[in-house]
Amino acid sequence: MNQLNFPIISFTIFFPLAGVLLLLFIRGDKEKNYDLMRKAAFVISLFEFAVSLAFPIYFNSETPHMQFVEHVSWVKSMGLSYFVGIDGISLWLVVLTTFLVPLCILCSWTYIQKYVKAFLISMLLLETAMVGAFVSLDLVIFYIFWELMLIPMFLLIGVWGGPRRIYSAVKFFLYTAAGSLLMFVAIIYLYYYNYKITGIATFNLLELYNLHIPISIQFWLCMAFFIAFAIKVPMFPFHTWLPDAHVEAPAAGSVILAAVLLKMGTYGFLRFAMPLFPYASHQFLPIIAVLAVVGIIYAALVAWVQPDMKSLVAYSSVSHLGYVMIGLFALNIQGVEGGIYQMMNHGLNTGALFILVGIIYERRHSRMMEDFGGIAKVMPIFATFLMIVTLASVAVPGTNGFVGEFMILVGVFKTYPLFGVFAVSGMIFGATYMLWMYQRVMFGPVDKEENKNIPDLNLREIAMMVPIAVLIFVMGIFPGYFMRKMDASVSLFINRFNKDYQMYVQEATGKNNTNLAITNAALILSQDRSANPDEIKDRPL
Amino acid sequence: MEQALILICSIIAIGTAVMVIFSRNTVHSAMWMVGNCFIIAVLFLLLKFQFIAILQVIVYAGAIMMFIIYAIMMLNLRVSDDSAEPLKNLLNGRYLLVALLLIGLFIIGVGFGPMALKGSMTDPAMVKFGEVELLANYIFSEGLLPFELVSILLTASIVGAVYLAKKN
Amino acid sequence: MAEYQNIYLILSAILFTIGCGGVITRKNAIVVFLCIEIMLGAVNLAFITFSRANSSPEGIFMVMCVMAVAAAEAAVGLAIFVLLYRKTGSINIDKFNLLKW
Amino acid sequence: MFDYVWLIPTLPLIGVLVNGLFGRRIEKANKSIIHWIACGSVGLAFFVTLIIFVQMLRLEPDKRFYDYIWFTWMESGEFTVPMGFQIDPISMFMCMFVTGVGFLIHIYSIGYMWHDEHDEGTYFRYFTYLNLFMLCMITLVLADNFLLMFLGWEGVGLCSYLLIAFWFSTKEFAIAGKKAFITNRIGDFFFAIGMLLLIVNLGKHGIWSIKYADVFAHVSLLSPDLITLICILFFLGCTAKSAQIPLYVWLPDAMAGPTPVSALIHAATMVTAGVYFVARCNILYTMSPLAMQIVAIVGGMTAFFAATIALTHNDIKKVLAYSTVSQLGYMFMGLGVGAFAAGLFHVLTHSFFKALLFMCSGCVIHAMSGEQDMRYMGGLRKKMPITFATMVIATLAIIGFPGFSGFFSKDEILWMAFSSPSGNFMLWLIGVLAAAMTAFYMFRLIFMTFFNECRASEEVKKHIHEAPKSMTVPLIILAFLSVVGGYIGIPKALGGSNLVEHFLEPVIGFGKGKLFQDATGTAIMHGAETAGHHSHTMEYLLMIITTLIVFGGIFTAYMMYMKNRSIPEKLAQKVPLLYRLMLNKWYIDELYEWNVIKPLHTFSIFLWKITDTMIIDGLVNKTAQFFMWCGSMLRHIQTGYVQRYAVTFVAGTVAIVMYYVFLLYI
Amino acid sequence: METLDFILPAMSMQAVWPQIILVTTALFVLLADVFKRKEKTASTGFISLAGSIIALGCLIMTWPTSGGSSFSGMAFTDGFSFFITLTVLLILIMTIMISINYQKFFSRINCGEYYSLLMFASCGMILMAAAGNLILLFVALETMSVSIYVLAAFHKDQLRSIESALKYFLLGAFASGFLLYGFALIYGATGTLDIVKIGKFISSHPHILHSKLLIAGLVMMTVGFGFKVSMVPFHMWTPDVYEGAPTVITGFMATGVKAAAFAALIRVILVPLISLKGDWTSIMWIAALLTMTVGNVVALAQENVKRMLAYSSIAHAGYILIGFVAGTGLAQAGMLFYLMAYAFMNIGAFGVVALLGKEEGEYNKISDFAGLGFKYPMMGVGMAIFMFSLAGIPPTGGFMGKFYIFTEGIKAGYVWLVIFAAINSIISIYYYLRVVVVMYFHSSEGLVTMPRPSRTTVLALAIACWGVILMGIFPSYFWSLATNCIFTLV
Repeated sequence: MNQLNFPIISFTIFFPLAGVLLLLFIRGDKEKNYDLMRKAAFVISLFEFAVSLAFPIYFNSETPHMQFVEHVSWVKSMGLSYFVGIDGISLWLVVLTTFLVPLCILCSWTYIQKYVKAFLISMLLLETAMVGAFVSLDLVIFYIFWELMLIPMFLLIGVWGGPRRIYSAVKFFLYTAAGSLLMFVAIIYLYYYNYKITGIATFNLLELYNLHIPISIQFWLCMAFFIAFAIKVPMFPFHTWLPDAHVEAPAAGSVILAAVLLKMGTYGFLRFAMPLFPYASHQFLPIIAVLAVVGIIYAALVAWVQPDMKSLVAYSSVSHLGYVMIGLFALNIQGVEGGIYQMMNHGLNTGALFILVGIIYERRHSRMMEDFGGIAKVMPIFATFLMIVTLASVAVPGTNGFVGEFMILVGVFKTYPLFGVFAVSGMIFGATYMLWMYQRVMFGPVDKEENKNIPDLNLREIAMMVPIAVLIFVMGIFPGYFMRKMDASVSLFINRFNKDYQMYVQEATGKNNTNLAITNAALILSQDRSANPDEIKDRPL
Repeated sequence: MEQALILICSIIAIGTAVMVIFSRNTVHSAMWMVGNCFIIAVLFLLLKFQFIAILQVIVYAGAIMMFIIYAIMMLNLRVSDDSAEPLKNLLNGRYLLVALLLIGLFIIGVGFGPMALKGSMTDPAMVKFGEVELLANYIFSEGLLPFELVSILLTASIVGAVYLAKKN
Repeated sequence: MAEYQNIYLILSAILFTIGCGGVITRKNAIVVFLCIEIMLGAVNLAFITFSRANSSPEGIFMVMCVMAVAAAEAAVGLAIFVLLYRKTGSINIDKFNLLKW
Repeated sequence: MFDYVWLIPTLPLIGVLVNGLFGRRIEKANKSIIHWIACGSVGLAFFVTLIIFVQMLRLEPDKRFYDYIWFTWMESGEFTVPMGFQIDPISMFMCMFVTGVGFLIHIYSIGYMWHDEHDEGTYFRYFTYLNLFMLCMITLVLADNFLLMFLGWEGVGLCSYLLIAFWFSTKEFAIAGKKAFITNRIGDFFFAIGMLLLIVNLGKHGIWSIKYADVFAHVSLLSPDLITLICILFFLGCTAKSAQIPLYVWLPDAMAGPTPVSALIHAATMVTAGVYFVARCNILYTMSPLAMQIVAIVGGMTAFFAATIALTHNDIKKVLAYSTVSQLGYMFMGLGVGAFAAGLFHVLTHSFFKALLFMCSGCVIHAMSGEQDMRYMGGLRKKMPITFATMVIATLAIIGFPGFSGFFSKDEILWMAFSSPSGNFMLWLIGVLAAAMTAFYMFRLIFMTFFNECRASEEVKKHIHEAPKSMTVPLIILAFLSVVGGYIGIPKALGGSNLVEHFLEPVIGFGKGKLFQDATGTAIMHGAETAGHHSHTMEYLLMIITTLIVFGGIFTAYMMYMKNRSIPEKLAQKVPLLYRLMLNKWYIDELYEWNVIKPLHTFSIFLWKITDTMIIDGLVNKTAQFFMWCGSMLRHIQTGYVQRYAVTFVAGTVAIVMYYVFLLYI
Repeated sequence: METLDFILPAMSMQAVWPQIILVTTALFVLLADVFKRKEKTASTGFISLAGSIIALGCLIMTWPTSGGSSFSGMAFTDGFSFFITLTVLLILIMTIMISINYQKFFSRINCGEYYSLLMFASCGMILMAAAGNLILLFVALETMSVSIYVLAAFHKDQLRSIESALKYFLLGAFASGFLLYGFALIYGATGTLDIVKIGKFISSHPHILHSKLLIAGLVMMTVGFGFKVSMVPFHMWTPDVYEGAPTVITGFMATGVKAAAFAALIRVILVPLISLKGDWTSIMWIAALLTMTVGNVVALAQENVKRMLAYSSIAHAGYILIGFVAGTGLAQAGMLFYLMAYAFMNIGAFGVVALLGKEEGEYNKISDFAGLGFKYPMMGVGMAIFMFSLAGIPPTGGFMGKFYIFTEGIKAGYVWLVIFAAINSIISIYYYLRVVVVMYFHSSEGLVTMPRPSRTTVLALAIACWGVILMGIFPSYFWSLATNCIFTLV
């Protein structure tokens, strides 16, 4: 369904690329062109945001189905198609992405002084990839955007990053790619399996949803998807790339990384891993839940003792994403909607935190908390914004963070009260580390000479913080507007999940051999070799 | 009689080949090689391929080997290095490896298995075969393309060799 | 005569292996090349045998081509050896390991 | 008919927005506009409340319920949370004094903060926070559901944090603020769990609502054990907000904030939220005798325990803070024994006199140029007559001097503690002892501050003066209320009609039996009724005993701090251990510090340095290094000797040949 | 006595027009070189370029619509050979274009021999892919090899170059021996050297499958071709030769030789000997695994770009071998696709390396690239694209190639192999990224400078870049080309 009769999604995806082309025509090696380029990129991204506002405006909350759909065959013989669409799950994530990119360009206005053109191009390229990944409904297209995201991000960290930027950038790239390549194999296997069963060559996600996958295969495929997404999220034992990447990345990079890239992981779970493999997801649920809860508490504790503001915020991301994960895996409407909402919140809040840390880093060239103290006195406006964002981050009611967290907790309590109790404890730890940071940085006497004359936020910085601050409250007070749009899609997701799961359960109990899953999978992995490969060979093109 | 001849030739062929390897003197190696070429030509003759046997002698022994010997002389490489100690190296792992290869080849059937033959060597109809005209017929019909390509190959090699060998 | 063809084949295998052995043991580039020629000779023998056995002229033609190739290789190879010798005064292949790892 | 109720929270909100967004400019232009906006908004809110209150009084008691749903706040699937305000006696009761006392304190603040010499504490910021606090508090009391209440609940905690750390340049203040927030958060953790359990378990029965009305109407669906659990969790939440054992630790430290803040937040309003909430959930609590018991015992313990600490403290505000803790303990004790109305009544009177006490102490501190240690005060009676007078009134009220407001409310609680079926003698005894101590330390405070000679430095002495009008007027009003406030709730035994109880009856409603007919509840209801049947004689007797003991406390204070001022020191030397324990607040803070925070901090560092950096990240890096190592090892296969390559080549061939040998013959 | 009556074969010259043009040009260039006036002009290069382009045009004009053969089955005129010819010609054209710049650093390159040898080699490659007969295949292979032996030694005053030629020559001739022996054994088993007839013979004589000669022949051929495609353990020459040879030639070798060798592998082993698949696949399985693992793992430890790319080319051979293991028609198409993508990206990568030079020398160390990404943005972007493509990051041809290969691998049931390939890809990302890291993340010391490249080279790199991107974004065109070509494979 495309209610606009205009390829608006494609426009949104590729408009930044057009911007890249435009930027290419500006001589990048001249200092005097820097501002022009920044302005151009900013206008482009702002326009992009404006365009993307069409999604929520024209979105039909009644239907759970994909909207603004575009479906063009891409590689017919492989069943690849350029298939994009938006539903309640991806709607806000797309808007979040387009919302944050102009802010990122703004926040690096003076921060980025070298290779400005390359930076802006990276940003716009990243935007394309991010939007693309959120709207893709074809597994390969998704994978392409998913991987494409890595490149600009890698450059952002590596070129404009801190002292250990190379290590971090490479680690980021490798770690993420490591997971996703296994997922890639799983995608292909899924395609192959679908083809074997139905005879239709397709990577169309919506069609693959209907595929009945034997439990034993599901486990392996699910595992591959899970690891890829878990790394991206990042879930507890796979998180170590994140602090490194965040600490070294420039502010804009951190913002995008935290606000959007991490969402790819959780979004991936929701869009791909769970609906495709309901039974396996369900079986993995305890593990995921435990990891999520461990992540919430563990990351919070580790965040607490970080000396570096950025790594503190980075670890807090791990903790927050733990919430999202456990919400999604509560597998009920509150949990999932809360999870999605929390994704947006986290994007907004942590993004803002990184912007703010970037602002102060730009002024003081340090992020160590011990170098600060009493900043609230010299930078009252900064202090106000940081306070607002901190509060949103620790989920004080009235801010967006609370709504998401609470919905998640409702969902989790519905399913797993015990995990819920542990998850709630994140409330305390969250407050502990965030306020600890706030107190150490903002409060106390201004005892360092170099801190005494830090200028407060300028108009540009205020301009980028105000929308965030407003949204924090708007989303905290009027979450209904946002959630209503998700309702139908999430319900569909839950219903389909439960239905499929029941089906598989019947199958499993019928066969009564769930424990043999691994053996079966091993068999399946090897069985096809004996089969005649020509069966699948010459199919008409 | 023929069998004996074949066997003797074979032994000589093996012997010369071994001597190529085990001669410390490069020139000697080359000379043994010439011998080897000759004996192979003899074997060709035993298979009733007179033309190719002659070709073997002319091209291999005559041209290529002379070329090589000329090169050896030019490079003044009389005595080779120590690597050609005949018996000392015989139990060298590398020889064992080669022996293994040979045994393996034999086991998987080279020279021992039944062969799928269209004709046999005693087939009277085939006696005539081996004549130059049949070969010529082949070369100028089916084998035209490779034949032409050989000319390109030779051109390339000459061009290359000249380039490499010429001084600036 | 049919029973003899296996002798030819065995001989060809043996010669091939001897050539092989030479290649992997001798240090002198020219001798190594000679050993390769032994291998080619062995292959020629096999071709000829099969040609006779299959009574097809392809084998013979192949042998001719191999000879041409051998000649071409000899030309290029010796040119390389000469070049090397000019450069280093040696054609001991163990002396050349600038390129490694 | 109360559709304009949204005005009450909106008015302070406007204040917040205007002052918060444009305050800096306004302040530069004309400082007084700030407080006009702030006070005006709160005053108007009070006015609106008053109108509603009066309107409500005109209604039948049964019809005094009105739920105004402004808009839907959260909705997800079947679960919706409205942004709704409930007008009923209890919320209006609270709202009245919250806005009223709040308004007075706003006015008082004008004088107090006008000449604030801390340069980081800007005027507009202060009033923004104060208005924000009003907003949150109003939301808390007016909310028609648990979650919205929780918004206010956390909001006031936040404001408390902001205001405690108002003078953030002093590190201790900032830390105190943080401590307050985190302690509150710990309480909220339990509170949230309770709330979530309630939601989910009601949800199992198809009730996807956490509106009070819905919850209370269907509470009988839940198992008693669950209710007990929920109640205890809620109460744990309340212990943080209302500074009860074990989470009271933040309140004394909270005195770091400006004194009006202490008056408003840490005495009059915010800390009473817990009491309000338990009273609001009386239906839940009455279903769980165990929870009630716990509330009562914790309340009693706190009342006593805090009083002991207050005995030795020298900081004027800390003494008041501990007295607050103690008084809150009273309230909970009252609630715990089923005297919800009495508890709320004490909330009301306490708000008057405690606000007054703090404001007076604020005047004193103001006069003493910021000095808070009573050892350096004294003799202020002459110089600050109004302050002195009002402070004495407040003191008399807090110690329960007959005729003052505290007397009636406290007495009611003590009586219920004694007579109600869930109460007992021990509770009463604890209460009475605490009352005695209260009398002692309050008069110690009065004596040390206002009597004898002035011990301040000459420099300070010069500046001692009576507070400006904007400060004294609220004092006088509150003093008046402290006296007469109690008369609306004179117990029946003393010939009164206990208006408070009557007013609150529809909500504290098991008497009506309308909302609630559970067996447990009925039992308690009966108990409460039987309590009523205790003889008045007994009540009089206990009243007299209490009063006498209070007099004893005053007398002891007089002896020790007026007559013979060496006694305290001697006493301290005699029982040094006890003295030190009390002086150091029983080392509770240190206990928390060393047993909870430090180990956790160490553990966190362990997690970071060892688990995260060494093990998890180490594993990642080791994997990468492993491949690198493999690479650097394997590359050495490439020796550069062409012959070795040929050997490998042959070896590969042999391997393949051998594979076929294997395949064909074995 | 029979008379000699030549039955001239049905010579559809369609099969050989490009080759004829190439050879003619080569000879012309040799002549032109003699009469060249000025030493410095790049006339020879441009003449060869013109010739190659004409050859390409000719090829496209003679686009085959169906499978067929000419010269009595000696050369195929099917889509398969068309595709490989196309690839090889593109490689040749790009190589020549890059050489025109490269000769700034190595004036020796600017001679007729160089270009004529390039064209002879290409001619050999093309005929290798088109060969319908093992004789032609062998001669073509040797034509290619001999030319490349010389080209590898083209920096004849550099010992490294000569050493690489020596190694390549000795091992190459050695491997030819094995290959030839394999041919002989196949010939013995089937009685013919004609590929089609071999296939027919095998299918009409099922018992031949048990012929040990056939198996022995297969083994030897595998070894021989394995050498050319640098399959582990026959890969040892690759890094050394790639490192020592002139950079442009390395690019040519890494792509052209590989394409031709894989084409021959498909032609000779996969098509006629498909019935023997069961046995050899497990060997190839292991070989593919080893090939990519060794290639990738050792590449991690390399400091020299060329050497690193050499190992990477080994690794890529491993990936392509998955298609070989899978063996289906689509897998072969995947291999073709991959070869073309690989040609673009590898020529591009080596082309970029060749841009950096000084008088009679090159900058080969990865560290030499420090900071060049921003110093020379176009070059940097190009190199980054090639690197990402080699690493298989979308949207590049490298990714799509992997995608097809992996898909076919999985379809054929080799899930584990594909998983290992994926793991290998992860490893490979590291060293490809290293180049990008060095280019963009390190600051340039200003030591390495890039002279302004000539237009042709820029054009070549642009073509390569476009090829890589185009194959990534619009793969369907190339893909259908490859599949069509495979389905006309006789």
